Amino acid sequence: MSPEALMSWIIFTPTLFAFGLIFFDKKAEEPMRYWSLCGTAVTFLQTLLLACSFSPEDAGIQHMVKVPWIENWHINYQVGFDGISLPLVLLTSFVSLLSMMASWSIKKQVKGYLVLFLLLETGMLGVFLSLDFFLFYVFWEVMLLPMYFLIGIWGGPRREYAAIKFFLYTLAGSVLMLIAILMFYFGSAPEGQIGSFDLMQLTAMAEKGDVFSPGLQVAAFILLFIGFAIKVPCFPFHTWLPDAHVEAPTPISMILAGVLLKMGGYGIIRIAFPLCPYGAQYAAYVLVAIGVTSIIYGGFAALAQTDFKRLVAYSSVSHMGYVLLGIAVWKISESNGAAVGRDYWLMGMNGAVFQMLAHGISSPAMFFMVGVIYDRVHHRDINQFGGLSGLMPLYSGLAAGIFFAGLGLPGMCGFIGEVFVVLSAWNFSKTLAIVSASGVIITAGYILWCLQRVYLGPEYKGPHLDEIKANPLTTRETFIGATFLAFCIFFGVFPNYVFDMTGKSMEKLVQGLDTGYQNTQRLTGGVQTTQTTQKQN
Amino acid sequence: MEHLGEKLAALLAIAWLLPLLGFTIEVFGGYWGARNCKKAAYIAIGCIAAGFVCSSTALYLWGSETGWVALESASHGGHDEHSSATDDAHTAGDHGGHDHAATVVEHHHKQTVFSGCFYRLAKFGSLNLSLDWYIDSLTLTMFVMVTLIATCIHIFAVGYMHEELTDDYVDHQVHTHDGCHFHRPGRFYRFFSYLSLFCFAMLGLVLAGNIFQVFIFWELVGICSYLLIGFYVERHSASTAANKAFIVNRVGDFGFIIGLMILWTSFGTFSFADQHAADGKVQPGLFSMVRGSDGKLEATDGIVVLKTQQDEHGHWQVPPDSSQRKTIAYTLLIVAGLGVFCGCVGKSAQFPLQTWLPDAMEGPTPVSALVHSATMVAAGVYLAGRFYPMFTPEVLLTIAYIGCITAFVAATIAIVATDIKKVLAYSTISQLGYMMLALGVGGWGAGLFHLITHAFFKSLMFLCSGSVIAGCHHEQEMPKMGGLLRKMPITALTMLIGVVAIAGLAIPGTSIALSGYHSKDAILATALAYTKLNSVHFLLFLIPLLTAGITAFYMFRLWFYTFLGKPRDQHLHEHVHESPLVMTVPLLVLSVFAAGCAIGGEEGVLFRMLTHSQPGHVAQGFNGLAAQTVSLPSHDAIHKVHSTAGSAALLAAFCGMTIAYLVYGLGLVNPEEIKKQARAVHAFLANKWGFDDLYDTLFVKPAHVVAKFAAAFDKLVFDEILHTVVRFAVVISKWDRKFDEGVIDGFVNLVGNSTYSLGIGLRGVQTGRIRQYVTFIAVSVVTLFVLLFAFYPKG
Amino acid sequence: MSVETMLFWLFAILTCGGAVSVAVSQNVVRMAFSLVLCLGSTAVMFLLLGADFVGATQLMVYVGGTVVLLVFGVMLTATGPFTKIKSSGADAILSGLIGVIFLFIISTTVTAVDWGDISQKVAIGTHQKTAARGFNPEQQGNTTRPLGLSFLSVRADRDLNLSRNVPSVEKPVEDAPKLSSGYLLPFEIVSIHLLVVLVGASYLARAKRRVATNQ
Amino acid sequence: MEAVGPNPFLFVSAVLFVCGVVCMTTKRNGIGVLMGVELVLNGASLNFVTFSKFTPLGLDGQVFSLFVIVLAAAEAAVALAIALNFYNNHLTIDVDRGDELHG
Repeated sequence: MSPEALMSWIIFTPTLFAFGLIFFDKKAEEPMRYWSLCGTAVTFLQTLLLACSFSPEDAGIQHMVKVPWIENWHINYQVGFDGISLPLVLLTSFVSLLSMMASWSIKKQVKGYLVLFLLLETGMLGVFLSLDFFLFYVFWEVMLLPMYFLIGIWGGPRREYAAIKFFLYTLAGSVLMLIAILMFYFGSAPEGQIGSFDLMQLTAMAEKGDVFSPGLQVAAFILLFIGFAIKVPCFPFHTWLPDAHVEAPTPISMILAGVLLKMGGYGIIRIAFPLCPYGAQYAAYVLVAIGVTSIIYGGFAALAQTDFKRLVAYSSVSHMGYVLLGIAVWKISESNGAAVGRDYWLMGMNGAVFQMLAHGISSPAMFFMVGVIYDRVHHRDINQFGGLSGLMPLYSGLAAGIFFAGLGLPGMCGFIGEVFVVLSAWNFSKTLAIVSASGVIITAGYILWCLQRVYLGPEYKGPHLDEIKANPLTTRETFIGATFLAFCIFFGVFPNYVFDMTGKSMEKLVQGLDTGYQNTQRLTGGVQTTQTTQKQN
Repeated sequence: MEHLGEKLAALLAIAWLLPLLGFTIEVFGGYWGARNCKKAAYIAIGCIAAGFVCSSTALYLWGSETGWVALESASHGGHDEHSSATDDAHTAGDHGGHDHAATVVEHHHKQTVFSGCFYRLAKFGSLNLSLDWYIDSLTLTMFVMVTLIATCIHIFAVGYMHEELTDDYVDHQVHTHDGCHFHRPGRFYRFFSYLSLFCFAMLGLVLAGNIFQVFIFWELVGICSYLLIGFYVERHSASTAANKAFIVNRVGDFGFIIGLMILWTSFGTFSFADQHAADGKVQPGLFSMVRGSDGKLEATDGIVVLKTQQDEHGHWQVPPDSSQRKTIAYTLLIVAGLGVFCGCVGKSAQFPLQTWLPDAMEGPTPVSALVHSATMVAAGVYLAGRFYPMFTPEVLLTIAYIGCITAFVAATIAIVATDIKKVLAYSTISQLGYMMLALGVGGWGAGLFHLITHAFFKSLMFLCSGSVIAGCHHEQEMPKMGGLLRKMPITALTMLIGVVAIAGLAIPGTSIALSGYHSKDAILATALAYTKLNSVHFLLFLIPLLTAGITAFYMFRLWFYTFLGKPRDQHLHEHVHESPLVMTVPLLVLSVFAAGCAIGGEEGVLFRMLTHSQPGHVAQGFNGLAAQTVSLPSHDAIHKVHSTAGSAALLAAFCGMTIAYLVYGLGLVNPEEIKKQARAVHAFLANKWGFDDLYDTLFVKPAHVVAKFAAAFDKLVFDEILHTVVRFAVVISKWDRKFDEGVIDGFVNLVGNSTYSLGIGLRGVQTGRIRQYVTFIAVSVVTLFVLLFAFYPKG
Repeated sequence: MSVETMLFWLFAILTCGGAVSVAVSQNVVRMAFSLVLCLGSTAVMFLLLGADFVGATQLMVYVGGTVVLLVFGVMLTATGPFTKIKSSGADAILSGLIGVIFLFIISTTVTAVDWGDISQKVAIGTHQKTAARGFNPEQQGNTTRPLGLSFLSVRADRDLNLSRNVPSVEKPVEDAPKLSSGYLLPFEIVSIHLLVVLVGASYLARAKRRVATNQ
Repeated sequence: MEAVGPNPFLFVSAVLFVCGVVCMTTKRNGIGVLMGVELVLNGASLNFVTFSKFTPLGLDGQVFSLFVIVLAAAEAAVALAIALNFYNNHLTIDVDRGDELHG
């Protein structure tokens, strides 16, 4: 199968399998689960095939498909991938597969759950593969709705609140994004003509620098950024995350942490930055500051949590702060607007993508580990655990390994992303770099303290001790945990596989942004630029 | 010669990776089906012993291939590993050159430093991050030392941990809620797997070819330390100590990262040595950039210009073209040095981050011996030595003072400690302070010399204490011991060797002494020479001297307290027994090294081996230019004051020993009396100078407060804002509903209602009477006609 | 005044009188009698208008069939006190008023029309020859055959005297006169209709048992 | 003397028609109403025949009057059947009683 066709197959395979579920009897839960598992596995294999057709030397979009969809408005069905999106596509199908395995714990309305799950996967894959702004938006919304129901129906006791909060936040973000989409659509058109939704075209226009005015870029960037920052989630927009995570069922938490959060970062890298390089540079300092604040704030908030899942959720906020930090360390020279120390910025960008990947593996794993114990004891109060290492040694070993990955231990995936990002930050701002580096202390603090309270100690302090003893770790759970841990270690030891993948595309992106900013500044915005650069210092 | 580098790298890599292999096997093997199976231990011992063989082979290979340039003619045999090599030793070159593998074109001597790359982690433009190796005599010596000590400790641990070889281990220190002792299956294999992992990380740290790689393994040894301290996971104190160790280390690492950031941003590389690109170009390493080939660090107007260009001789020079120059602010260089040193402070438990190490004694004693005295905590010193060329005089001064304070503070606390392991822990901190002090005052060789000797005698002493503890059924409090000499003679005597070594005793007038004397002597000599050059900093000699006396005092106190006198706890004493061979043989081996590894002092093999790797600028000393900067003594200056310092040190040690003998050996003065006399001082010291409380108040509690605040902020502010917005929206929508219902619906209802009432009205017309309908039709037709006639236009 | 005129007036009066009598009479039986009188007179009017077949049909179908049917209906329903159902005076006055106005309007309309003129106007759109002549005088009083033929779709009254320019090769088809349309289809429809109606009527009117609850 | 023109015939048919309408509106007796209908139909029929003679309508007028007669017969048959049913259900022929469809 050609890679072009394969991409569409990847996007819609889960949907096909979701249709297939219609023919199952409502009572046949086990066959339905296997069928859905089969669907996610097929999707995963397809993405692996897609990865085989990827050539790391090619920096641009590979195997792009462009079919007119709504021709009057220049909307296309346009999909393709490059070194930035491919790792995330792989991550999506991988996490979906493992989450589906973890979905055996769902007992209620299995059919509906599975259908929504598969639709969700279609949405996620579509977001990462689409190259048309409109199509992107459509998939973005496609993903939103199943998530709402998955949290709202299969969630915990406060699921309605969490689902609505999630929905409102995300919808607010999408609305802002929609405004920005229209701004670009009309901004890209010469007088009286039809604009474009083609991200590649828009990127090229932004790079030329004379199409989008600085004002438009700044405004659009703010809109896009808020839209994506909600998804990331960054410091002031993060409060939906703990609630959504806590209330969502375990597999959905895994998806949420593993894939959905990555969309924010991906959106910033793929859309917000390339489309408005001027705006991005204008806001770079604020972005870095927000990223650093997220790191520290999330860490402190995690330290104070007593709900196990909430702690992990806040750790996500903290970890995703590194992503934003890495993306935005774009320092420019005051004289000509060229990037200063571009290689460091490149490193930050790469580190950010790696951090997304690393967090995409370690965070779902953490949520899964929480879910495993929650399935047994039905509570998540950290202070009511203890002694699990004696009761469930294998589980505790896996969990400790995975939590160490979250802690940023060298040799595990979290380390590479965090440290690369932090190392690249000094070039941008010394103060913020130092503050971000202090995150390592807080991270160690909350993770180790949590480990101590949950896994260490002589005896289990909470209820349902018999449940723990009666249900040792199943093979399925062991497999999921071990797979996650293995990948944590693999990426920690051989990060070059990821960097080889992202390297060229990222170089092209950074190059383009640099050019785009300089062009915009030269052609249009002299006055504002001085203000911007002053702000940098 | 390249070939030799490859061979060495291969050997050391095997030695490095074998423990990892061992770890993997042990983890997957579990307890091999039976809890009393010792296979895991055998695998671990096999791996580390093979590592020792590889390291020794590498050392031998390096020596023979380089013609033993490291050992000058005056050296003599007697050192196990390279006794055969002394005869054909060549005269070393005119320096103890810190040359880098490929940069220096072969001059009149052979290449002794090798570097290379294992594999690349990432590459961004011109930036390159990889796992490298860097091999010089220091690396080799460290490898041999670490693997040797580790092997001994592994073997010792087989005996020490045999209680874990059971399905039902009773932990007497943990009580369950029903008051019983805690029962659990033994975790023999897990202990050895952790040890193997630790060895892997430690060797990786030593082998590292760039500072980033050091940082990676730095963290890995940290986590191994965490796992080993918290080995008794059921003990709350153990897990807390483990957390504390890791987090305090992370505080140091925070500084380390800042240093890394500065280096990375300013230099664009982490590599110690110069790197050969595939196209034949040579990229300068950190040391070349800062020091060039002549070892000089020059700053003009607070800016250091980096030496990034090679001249025709292969020396690194400042590029003549100013546009190609890379610069770094001198202050930044200081900050970078301080940052990296901050990491060393954390790892080596220096003031002010020393608090974690005594707590780390919660781990099993072999761990304390291996991790928390001999190797891991010495890694900070090792790094400071390795990174020496990057340190400016200001940083060195800081290092010296930190070391000095640490040495003194820890020694004073050790005086009042009663837990046998705690005494040793404080002694470790104190000795590490010595090493740092030595490095800070320009005694590069002295510092690392002490590192090696200390590793031997301190691990020996810890193992001895382990033997005592095992013999006393896990009793660690010295006041309950006493008179153990008869019961466990081997332990007592080997311990005595260690005590004499650390106290730095020697026969006056000769150089016949145990290892500690030589290294401490070298340190004090350097310090004395330093204070002669910089008289302001005279404390840097006096305090260490005083500390040397205190060291002798508390070490002998420990020995007298434990092994002499009358048994203070008769019940305990009756059950004491000498440890089995598996534990005493390592003691004997180590005691041989503790006694003899430094034979010859500064003319000896070990010292020469180490100083061969000494950075080029150290030997000449350094004369501070301005009044603020400090000067460093040259080797010659140190040599001149050597005998003075040696005598002073010996005197102090004898004083300390004598006091200890008088108080604890003969019992002339009751220590309790002194305790009562100076109750405040005792309390202060016993409270460890109050550091724990201070940090608790200063950092831990505020951190929790901030954390609670952040969490509450989320709930009370962000969520509240959201809720307010939502509530506002609800209010608006209520008003909207009212408007909708009142006005818009009202209008629609009006239309509907009027239509309805019209319909109701018209309903009356629909009588259902057929006649009426006909009437209507008729009337309608008539009306229609009338209208037609009335309005239809005529014609 | 010819006989025709006299006859006309005589039967006109009878017709109108019968109709008025039907309208004003309160007795159903009398109404039925008046109706017979009225309809019979109308049949004579048809004859006077030269529609002998229609007149005959009127007599047979109406007077002989329909009215008898009505009388049967009267008999079947007129039981005891319900024979006379009086309508209120107001109804009568209102209806009368409407009737008078109606009559006035129709009369005015009728008199307002110049019939010769109308026939001229109408003729323009219809067949030339017959339009000029009106109804064929030769056939007055003998309409049976043309009627029958028209039901078979043959319009003897219209097409009989057409010029005989039949279509040929020399003359194109367009020039050929078109034949008028007949009433075969309506005839058949009406036939079926009648059949259906009769079946339906007999079904409706069949004797049913009273439902006890209706009592 | 000239033959009678169309106007008198039309006038007669108008009287028939009006009488029929009046009959329909005034009679409470169902049969009476039916009679009114017959009168109306007759009026119409008379009109057709009149026009068939005095206008170019020709034979068509007679045909239509024939149809009217036939349909009137059919109507009468069905209407009587309905009237009988009505009577059966209401025990009266008074149409004013059959006002179930009132609004």
